[in-house]
Amino acid sequence: MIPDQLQHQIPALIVLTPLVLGLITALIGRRGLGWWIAMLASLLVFAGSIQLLIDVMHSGTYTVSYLMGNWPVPYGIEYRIDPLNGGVLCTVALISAAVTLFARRSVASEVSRDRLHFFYAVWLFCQTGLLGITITGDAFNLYVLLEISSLATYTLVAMGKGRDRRALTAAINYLVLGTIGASFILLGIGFLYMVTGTLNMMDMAERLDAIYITWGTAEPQYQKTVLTGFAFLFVGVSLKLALFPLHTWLPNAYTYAPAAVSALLAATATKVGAYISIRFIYTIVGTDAAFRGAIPTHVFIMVSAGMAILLGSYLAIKQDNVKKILAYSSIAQIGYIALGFALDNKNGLTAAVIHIFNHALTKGGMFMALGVVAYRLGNTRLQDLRGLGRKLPVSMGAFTAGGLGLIGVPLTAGFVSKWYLVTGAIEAGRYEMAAIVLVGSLLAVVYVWRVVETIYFGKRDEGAPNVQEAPITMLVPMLLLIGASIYFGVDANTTSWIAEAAAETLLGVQP
Amino acid sequence: MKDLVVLRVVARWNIPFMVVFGLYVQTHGELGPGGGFQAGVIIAAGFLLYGMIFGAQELRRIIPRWVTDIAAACGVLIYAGVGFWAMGNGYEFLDHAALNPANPGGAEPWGMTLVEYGVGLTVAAVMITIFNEITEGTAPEDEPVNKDYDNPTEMDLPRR
Amino acid sequence: MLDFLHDHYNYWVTIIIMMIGFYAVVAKSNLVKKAIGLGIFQTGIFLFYISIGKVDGGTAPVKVMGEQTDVVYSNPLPHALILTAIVVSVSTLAVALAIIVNIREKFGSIDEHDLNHLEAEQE
Amino acid sequence: MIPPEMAITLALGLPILGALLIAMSRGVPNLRETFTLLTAVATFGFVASLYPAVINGAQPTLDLWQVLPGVKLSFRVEPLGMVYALVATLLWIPNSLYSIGYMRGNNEKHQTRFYVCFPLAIASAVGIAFAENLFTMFVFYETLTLSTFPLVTHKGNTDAVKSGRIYLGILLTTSVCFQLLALLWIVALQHTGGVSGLDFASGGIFREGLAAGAVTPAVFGLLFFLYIYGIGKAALMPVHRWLPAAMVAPTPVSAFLHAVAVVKAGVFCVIKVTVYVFGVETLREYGQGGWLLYAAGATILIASLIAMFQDNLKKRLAYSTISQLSYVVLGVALLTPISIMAATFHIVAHAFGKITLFFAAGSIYTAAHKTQISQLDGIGRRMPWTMGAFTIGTLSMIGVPPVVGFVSKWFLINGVIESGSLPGGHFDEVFALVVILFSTLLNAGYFLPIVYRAFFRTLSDEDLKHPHGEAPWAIVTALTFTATLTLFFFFWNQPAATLAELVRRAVG
Repeated sequence: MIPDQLQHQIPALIVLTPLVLGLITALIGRRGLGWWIAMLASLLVFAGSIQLLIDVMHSGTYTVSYLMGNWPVPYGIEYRIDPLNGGVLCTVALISAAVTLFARRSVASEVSRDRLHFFYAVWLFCQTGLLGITITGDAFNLYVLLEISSLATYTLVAMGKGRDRRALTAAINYLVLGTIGASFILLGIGFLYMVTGTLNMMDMAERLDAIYITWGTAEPQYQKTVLTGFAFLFVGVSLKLALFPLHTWLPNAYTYAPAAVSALLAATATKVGAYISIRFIYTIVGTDAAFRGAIPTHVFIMVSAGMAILLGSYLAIKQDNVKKILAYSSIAQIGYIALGFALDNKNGLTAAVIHIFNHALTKGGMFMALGVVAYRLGNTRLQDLRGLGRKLPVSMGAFTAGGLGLIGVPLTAGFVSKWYLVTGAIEAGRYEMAAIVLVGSLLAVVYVWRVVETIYFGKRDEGAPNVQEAPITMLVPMLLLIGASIYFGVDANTTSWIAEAAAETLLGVQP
Repeated sequence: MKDLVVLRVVARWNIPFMVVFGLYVQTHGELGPGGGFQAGVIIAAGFLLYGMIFGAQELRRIIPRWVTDIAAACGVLIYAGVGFWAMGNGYEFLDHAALNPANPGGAEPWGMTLVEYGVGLTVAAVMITIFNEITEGTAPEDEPVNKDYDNPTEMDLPRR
Repeated sequence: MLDFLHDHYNYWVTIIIMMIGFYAVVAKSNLVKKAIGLGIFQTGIFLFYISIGKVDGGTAPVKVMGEQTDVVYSNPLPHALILTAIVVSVSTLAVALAIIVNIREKFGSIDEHDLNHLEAEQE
Repeated sequence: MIPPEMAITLALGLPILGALLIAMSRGVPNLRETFTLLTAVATFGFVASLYPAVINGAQPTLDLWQVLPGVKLSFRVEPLGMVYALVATLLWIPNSLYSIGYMRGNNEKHQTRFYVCFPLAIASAVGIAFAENLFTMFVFYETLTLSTFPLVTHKGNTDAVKSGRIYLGILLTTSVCFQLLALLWIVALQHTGGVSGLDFASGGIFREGLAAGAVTPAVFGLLFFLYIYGIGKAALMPVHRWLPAAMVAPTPVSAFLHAVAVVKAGVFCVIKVTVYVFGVETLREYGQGGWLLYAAGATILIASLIAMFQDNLKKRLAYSTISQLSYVVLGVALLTPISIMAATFHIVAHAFGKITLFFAAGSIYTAAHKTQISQLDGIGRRMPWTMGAFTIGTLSMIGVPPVVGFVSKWFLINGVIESGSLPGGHFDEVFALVVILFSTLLNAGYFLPIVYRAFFRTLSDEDLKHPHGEAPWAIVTALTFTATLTLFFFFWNQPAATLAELVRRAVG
């Protein structure tokens, strides 16, 4: 179907397409062309990433590798795809495509006309970065792409200034914390490079394994260096991932960004952060050093994750802006992902990987539903949503369905994640974490139901503006994501197949 | 600042040398120390010096914003173009052997040179763009860019 | 003890510079100063990278012409990496400044205390 | 004859299809209500068509699809599930008729939403009844909660919303925190060989695991505890609060969902997990029934005492339901084949009686707009059909002979006598007997005064100024039908008795 030649180039093309088309957008994107180019890029990338994931899953070794410039492995930059990043890649590409379709009307109402081409150029750079982080097999390349995506993100968040000037302060806060996080990652990579002399992730992992053998005997200082590097890396990534208590940048950034940006960020940016965490802990440093070295990192992660789940949900309950409710809910959901990979068993990891995907679908769709509200009402305060269930039946229905997914009602994608997560927690003997996850879903009931009650049982104010359902280009991607989040709850075979394959590769179990 | 004759004269003398030195670093870059990034910064520094002395408006007159926009994008496109050329010919992205299949080793400097020119162009253009972004609308064009430190504005005062 | 300090002086310098930058980020309320602090913070890391590329007795990694075969070169890779990191750092600074300029336009201040105050009023 | 797989598919799918048709025919009430009735009759027909196969010992199965690797959405029709499915779908027919009369008589709003949610709840109930494994049961358990939520909050006012919160809060909390936890624990045990699988199996799934030491008796007991309280719909105290709260719903909802579908789903699940997951023998062997006996006994007595002091008719019925449900749980706790049979039979008996009582309450509300017991003086003369039916229902609740309630109590007492080796010895049996007998007195104590008021007191002056007759014909027909069933079933309870007997064999 696809020529072999082209198929071979897909890993490079996935990153290059949005990059080059982004530049072209910046050049000729005026006159409304920007969106069309962005849409084209997103669709191409999506098609490519699906093809790539299929290649990976059927490759036998579960890996596809691409050498940039044909430089041999430890010297050049390698793009290396296994089930883990193949899955995350597809998630990012799917969400990007859907949100780009959504963005057209939504962004046009929030960003001034003469900046639109700039918006879509940055939008594509953001995608470049996120896709690149996911796909690359080179630690330093990862840092660079992380910064590309972060810089694009800061700019995108700041573009919410047209609607609310607080977007700017949110953006600068995010920038300061994000840069510190990225610097920590850079420093951590430096330490690992110092020990291993390589930047290729697989090569680094192999050399570290060799070094670990000498631990405690010949050169104990390696241990300290590796652990220091890992500590820097982990803290840096946790900032990007918004793992509690390093989440403070997130609520405002999500709340005041343009609706489409919130949807994209909530669904992809933190997920990619989770991916980096998993990659560094499991593939590179190894759980022996990370969890059972000098520092029991997994205990820290579990405590953080537990706090994130409980406090994130609690704070979500207290908010009056629905976007902020979802933002705090994201913090809680990140807790689930972090908990999954801290459990260090197959079910836990599967839960983390599958929740990256499932939560991206759910939260992306819900932020889109709020985008419709913002598009029609101009804001997303809870009190203004009263009685909207009759005015915007489709969007609010989608929001409710997404809310059920957040709670983890059976036959939604969220339930599948929880299924694996709690099973993993019980298998690991962490009954308290299992309990926290379940209590977390109850707190989710409270904050979701608060909105649902307002939507369906509230009375619209006298003289409130008459609103009607959003245009079709906004509804289709929203329904697509919410529909997918239900579909993958009803039939989770594909997602769990990929996630389990990812978990097995990470744990070194032969499939 | 353009009324300060010393600055003006020194700048006028320096700027051509800076640009030429930038070009030297650029052309020398593929095998020795140097390359597109350094060259781009040096060349841009020449223009920025001009902008600082004669005002941002003046800089934008000689290099309009659309020029830097296009230059920045073109630079990256040159870079990517070299890569795509290799891809189109069945090589990996940026495999310079594609430029001269008969002698892959010999093609390396050619590829690097092309790529470095792209980098240089982009870096220079982006540096100027950043300067433009920051100065635009903040400093009225007829006032000097520097502050009057004897009469600090509210912004300059130290905070409690 | 002195040996320990001396042998690892590059780390000490790195740490000191990073902490100076970090202090500015945390303690200064002026956003431009915060941005400068970030720059200093990152510079510390750049120095760290460059220092780990140094090989004892190595020369600059430029190919020595002639017959010599026992030349020890310093590792050029960290320099190349840091070049990229500097670009990133400059871009970050540029984005930060652009946002700060916008903040100044919209809020009329770039002081964090003022901004918090203004935001609380808007609530 | 319809192939069994097809019948199961239709029994599940038809209500959903019906809901779609009802939703599409909004604005045309007659068409909408025709669809409702047709769906009800047809669904019952398909469920009933499975009956011959089941009593002949067959257990038709249907695998829908695999949701997760190793976790299937699948169905198996066994006698216990058949009992529940038959009761639920049979009573849906009079209830639909009744709903039409009630909703029209009271000019309720959002009638389409009401008629759409009803069949969805029925589909969930059938799903629970036929579930082949714990996962399927949990899924439909939750969909039942969610599909009934709009029914409970139907009025949409502050009261309804508040009650809706309690309803959803308690049912979700228990099911997520306890039932889901236990379910996932069992899944985790499955990986280590602690249980033989998620499918319901005769004698339970823990036998080998316990024998091999892969599960400790403590974990086994804990899981049983989690399951019993995780099934909040069984309204075992202290997780019963949702039931009185849900009485804010329109009466057809209370009648059907809170006398039949939802609460019976709860006790049905309790019986099902006891018999097919934990295993009666296994539970007895490891001495896990004792606490449940006391919990159920306490619930019966406390709920009856509370019911005595309720003036609101529906509230009194609600507390009576809580107490009656615990008879079923008590039957389970006795852990003998005959007591399980009694529990199964009581699901049927109580459903017929209680739905009649609720119908009567709604009938009084529709015709006389009265909700309090103290207002009912002399109403029996104005509404003889309603109050006659009410009396029959009352007798069934108390367990007086010519009514079906007597039969289940009879079996229950038999069960107590048969269970010679309860963990705590004789004291437990004496306690169970005392509870049954004393609660019978209490039942009489809070029901008979209503009957007395209705028939033997005279109308107040205030009432004489507001003359009214019987409720609309649809309501009267429905409640007469169920009252007749309650009476009739005492003499001819062949289907239920046969199925209950099959359940008894599965246990023993």
